[in-house]
Amino acid sequence: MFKKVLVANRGEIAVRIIRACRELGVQTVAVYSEADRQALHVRYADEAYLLGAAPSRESYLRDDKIIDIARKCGADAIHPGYGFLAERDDFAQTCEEAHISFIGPKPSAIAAMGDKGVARATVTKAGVSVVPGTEDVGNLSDEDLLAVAPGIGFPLLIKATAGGGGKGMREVRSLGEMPDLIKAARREAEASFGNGNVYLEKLVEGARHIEIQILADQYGNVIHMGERECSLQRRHQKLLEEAPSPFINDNETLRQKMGQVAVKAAQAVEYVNAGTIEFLVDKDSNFYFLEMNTRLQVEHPITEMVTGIDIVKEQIRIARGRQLGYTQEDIKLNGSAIECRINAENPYNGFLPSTGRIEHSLLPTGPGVRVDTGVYPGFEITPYYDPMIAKLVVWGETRAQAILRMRRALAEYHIIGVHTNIPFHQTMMDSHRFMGGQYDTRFVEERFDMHELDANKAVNIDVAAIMGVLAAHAEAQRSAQIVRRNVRDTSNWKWVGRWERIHR
Amino acid sequence: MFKKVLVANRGEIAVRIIRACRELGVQTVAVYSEADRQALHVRYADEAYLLGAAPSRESYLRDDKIIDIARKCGADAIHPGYGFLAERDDFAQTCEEAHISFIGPKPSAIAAMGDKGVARATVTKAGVSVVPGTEDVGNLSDEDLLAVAPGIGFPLLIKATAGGGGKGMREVRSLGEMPDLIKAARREAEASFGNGNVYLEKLVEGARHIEIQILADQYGNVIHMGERECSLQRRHQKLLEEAPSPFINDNETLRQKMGQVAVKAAQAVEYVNAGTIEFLVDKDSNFYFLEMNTRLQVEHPITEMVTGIDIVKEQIRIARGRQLGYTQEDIKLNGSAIECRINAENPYNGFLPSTGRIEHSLLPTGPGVRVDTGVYPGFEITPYYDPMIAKLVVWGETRAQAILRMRRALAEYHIIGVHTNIPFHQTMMDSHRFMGGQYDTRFVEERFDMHELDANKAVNIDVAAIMGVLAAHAEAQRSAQIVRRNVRDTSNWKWVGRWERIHR
Amino acid sequence: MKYIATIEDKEFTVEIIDENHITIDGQVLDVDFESVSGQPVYSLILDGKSYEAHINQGENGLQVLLHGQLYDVNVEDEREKRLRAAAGETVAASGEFHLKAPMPGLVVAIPVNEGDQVEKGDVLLVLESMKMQNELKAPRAGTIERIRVHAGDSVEQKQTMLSIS
Amino acid sequence: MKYIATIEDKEFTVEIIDENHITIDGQVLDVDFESVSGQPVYSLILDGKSYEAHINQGENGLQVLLHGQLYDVNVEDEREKRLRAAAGETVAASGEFHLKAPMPGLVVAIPVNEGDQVEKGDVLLVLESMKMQNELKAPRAGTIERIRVHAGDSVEQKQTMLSIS
Repeated sequence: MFKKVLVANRGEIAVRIIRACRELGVQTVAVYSEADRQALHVRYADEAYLLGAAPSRESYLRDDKIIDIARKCGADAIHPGYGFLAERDDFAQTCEEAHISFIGPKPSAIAAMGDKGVARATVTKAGVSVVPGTEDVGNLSDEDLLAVAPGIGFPLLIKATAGGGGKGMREVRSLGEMPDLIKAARREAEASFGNGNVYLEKLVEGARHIEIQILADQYGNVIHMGERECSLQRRHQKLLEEAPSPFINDNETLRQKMGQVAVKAAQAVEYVNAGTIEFLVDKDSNFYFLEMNTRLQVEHPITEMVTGIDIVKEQIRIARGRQLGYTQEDIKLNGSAIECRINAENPYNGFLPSTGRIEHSLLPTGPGVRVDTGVYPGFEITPYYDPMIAKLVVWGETRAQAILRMRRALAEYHIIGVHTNIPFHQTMMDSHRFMGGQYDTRFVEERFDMHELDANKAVNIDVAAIMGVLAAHAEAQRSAQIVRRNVRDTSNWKWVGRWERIHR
Repeated sequence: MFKKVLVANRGEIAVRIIRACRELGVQTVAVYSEADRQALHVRYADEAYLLGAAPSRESYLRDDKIIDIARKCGADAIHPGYGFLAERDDFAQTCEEAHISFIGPKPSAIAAMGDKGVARATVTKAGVSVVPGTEDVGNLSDEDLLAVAPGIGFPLLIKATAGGGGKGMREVRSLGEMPDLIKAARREAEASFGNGNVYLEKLVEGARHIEIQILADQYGNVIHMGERECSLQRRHQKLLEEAPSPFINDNETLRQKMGQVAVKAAQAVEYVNAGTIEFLVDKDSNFYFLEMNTRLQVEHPITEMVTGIDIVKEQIRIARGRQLGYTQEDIKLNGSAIECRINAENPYNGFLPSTGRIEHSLLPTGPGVRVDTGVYPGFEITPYYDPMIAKLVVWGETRAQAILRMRRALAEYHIIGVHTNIPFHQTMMDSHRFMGGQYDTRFVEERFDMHELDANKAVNIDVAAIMGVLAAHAEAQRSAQIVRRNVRDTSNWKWVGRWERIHR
Repeated sequence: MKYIATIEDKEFTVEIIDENHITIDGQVLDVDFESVSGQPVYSLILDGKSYEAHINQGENGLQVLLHGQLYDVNVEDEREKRLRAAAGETVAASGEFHLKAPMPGLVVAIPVNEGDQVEKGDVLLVLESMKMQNELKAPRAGTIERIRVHAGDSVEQKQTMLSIS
Repeated sequence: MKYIATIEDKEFTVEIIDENHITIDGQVLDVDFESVSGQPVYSLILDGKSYEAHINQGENGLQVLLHGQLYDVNVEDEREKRLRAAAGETVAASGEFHLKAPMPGLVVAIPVNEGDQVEKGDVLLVLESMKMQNELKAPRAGTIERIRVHAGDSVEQKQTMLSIS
């Protein structure tokens, strides 16, 4: 096994990887920006080295510094997590040249799948269907894009070739609005990936976004681990994922067919390590290759929960040159898992990101609940990074059980100091369409809003009024009390009184 | 299903039961003492009613008040948890008479197994071996006990007939010390259970304490769910449990034999609901019935983790009159689970209980980790109740994986404000005897101490010295700073500086 | 002590009788209300029902987040209410609106110019933060009065970026 | 600033050079030391190695809980050390020992009487707390001087219950 793994990432995923290493008896090295000195990944790692200032370009994207640190501290492998350097073939290449194992696919596979145009061409050649769009590879000019668009037909999507996570993506309904949208997409792509290239893709309406997790070792063994349903998105950012998909459900034929196509796509680029093939699935169960994510996905835990397989540990073993620990026959889906991405954003104010210090938090725990997070009370949420601060994952014997468990976990989860989208997830868990599994990729933006359940709101409106009054009254009392006498702890007027009575 | 369940308990187990109810869509009612107004079970329940003052006798043992509350609020069932009223046949009887389902066995089964003497007689009749001891039922006088002792032979144990959890238990090495020990045992039994009756039992040396979880429905179906290894005890209090037992390990024949005997013992009292048969197992794999716990056990989660079955939900279903959801063939042990009981006590000072306010805590999370707890930052640990504040449970594909995972979870677990026995568990996880599964019920007290691993201590002694100096220095700087200028937050001198630099 | 709580257009009259009793619209209820952990988390036991909410001071009164629902609660005591009534409800849809940065970030674009007429919902400014571009929109129609920042500027939280009159 | 840290019988000389450098027994090391969450939890990065400890003021200096091991660290600066040396190490195994309640509880039994001779390890008092009976033992030999409580008394944390001279 490796002796020492450097984790080239931050936040919950860095913590996740450090945990896997710990549990394999492997030493861990964290790297961090000035804003992350107190981050959990720094606290949990065996070693930690400063990269630079808070902005990613000066820290987590500094591949040169990271390689340098890995060399100096004697790390024999680097895990890139997701985002940052995870899908940079040049970085994987540099690792290889420095004789440091890159825990992920070969540079050639990243390159082939990283440029969405090349990826589409490659898998098409392997006989996999793709969504209609610009097949051309590389840098299309604005004029090219405008010329090609009517042929694909509207609505369509402008997508960043280097993209992912909805960044640099714009939806176009007509040719007229297209020039401005191309500009916006390029600007965002440039800012996010340092590459402003974009391409076009037909927008399949009423589509579901379903992805297949695969694992491949260096000996040509490739298995698929079932699907994840990722249709619940906002601005092309996933918000909530489940495994298995309620759309595929017990259509084992479709599942296996998609799995086999995913394996074929991976084999087309001689893929090694963990990867994900994203498909669009239309109402008639036709499915189209969207893209391959040549890395660990944010939502990998739900697959872990239904298969019982630790994907990150398996990644490390594969990178070490081990054979896959499982065959296709070992993969049995057991029960149902849901992941809610907990973002620091205000669902009542246009989902604007929220920064600040986490003053207090109470994690949901107990049976079937897993929280992956990189934050804790006292930690400062800065504006430099992704707003995702935690992933709340539950498992249940059935989908219904998982939904009920997620409801109770969301109700238990308290985060004070920043706004979070927990109320969004609570509203979603109460939505009849979600419960029925009746949703597609447009659901969140077009047919769901936070006020949908105003009927629910009416139930407790008087309680809300009472709590408002009592809080205002307590505050007034408190102010008065401070004036009257010097109280030790005024945050809790009644409790103090009761506690004193008990101790009399 | 029930509409409303009253949970007649506090702490982590009340929270555990409320969670199960939530996930079944059942309303929950909490009861609480004055010290527990802010306890999690009160916060998480749908309804909450005050019982009385902090001491248990004035609150959680007030069966009359509890029944009264259940009646008034329309609860159709009561879950007693463990401890308090869980093994009081009269309470179960009162529930029955009030037409409130008692989520547990019938009063007759509690009575038969609750008096240890009767229990021994009953199972002996059913052909189950018991540890040699006083077969007599009921109230033995001090004189009787002293007369009978030499026949059993020393060492022996004085145990409370109404007992459990090591309370009212004393070990006797000679007749001379016996009178005082009987007095102490009776005093403790009286205080804990309101019943000072005791009995004697031969102390099997080098023994392991292994128990079998059973489930039984109202239709005569009884299944066993494998064993739990509970030999790691201090003063007859379990500290750490694992499933499966490293002693039984892959001796499937022994496991099934013990399971069948456990089922037989349960059937002997027409047992219904979840229960546990405790056995002493000697070095030659002979096993003796010790007692039956006619309730949910503290350590039930490890069985849940290796079987995938939610025991509390199953309890509720059984009480509702449902058939068992599983047959014996469904019970497959998968992987390995360990539970560490996290107690508010100081392992460096004779394990003295520690009270105070929890100022801060950081829970271990991530794959395969479950924390069941009733406390949170800001909660006050009072001297009125059991010092167990949390259960840290992990699952691993193998026992070795589970140990590695427990190590990382313990290292992640921070509790500030009270002392905890986390360092004890960390030392245990590093102990070679534990890793080898080489331990018996005397291990903790006789062959383990916190200084066993002083070699480990030497590794970081210079780091400890440096941290001590830096903390003292920071404190000195801080004091000086407060004098010099009025700083907003002096708790974090360097961080403040850096944060300001970042924001320039 | 009598208070009037307003949520949207509903009014509730809540009277604090003593530490453990209130009336709401005349009906007497048992209450036990406590803040938890010294945080803006509140536990209420109301006639035996247990509720928990986060309560924060919002711009329009208190924000009560209860069971995944957010309520804007405006609380006034009788005196305040009388004073306001006497002043003739002069809560004007007042003069200027100042667009403040909801978080620290980088101004990416300002698609409006001083003097422009804007409609409610028009994009006023694009702010990049947390790797996302956030479009800040006009809450009402008006004229762009003064733009205080430029594309490329870093802004602090709550910094006023432009105004609408 | 130079400090001397003592753990059991080992002495370490630690000099603070600046915010990011120290020497220990002459060797220079990079340090980055911070308290976390305003709690007595400290994160140290020492020449790239990351450590975390709970540090509390104990009765005999600082208690450093690091990787599941507890270290009693006595820290003195040079001046203190010189003063103590000058005073001739008068850390006497001083007069009385006062048995204080380590937690609130109920005195169950006091198996000694005033004037009794006790040995180290003898049980002085049984205190019930958290449903357990805790035997409090003599830390050294001596004579029971004064018993201030009776069986059945409730005691507060740190209340002196009896003394040994």
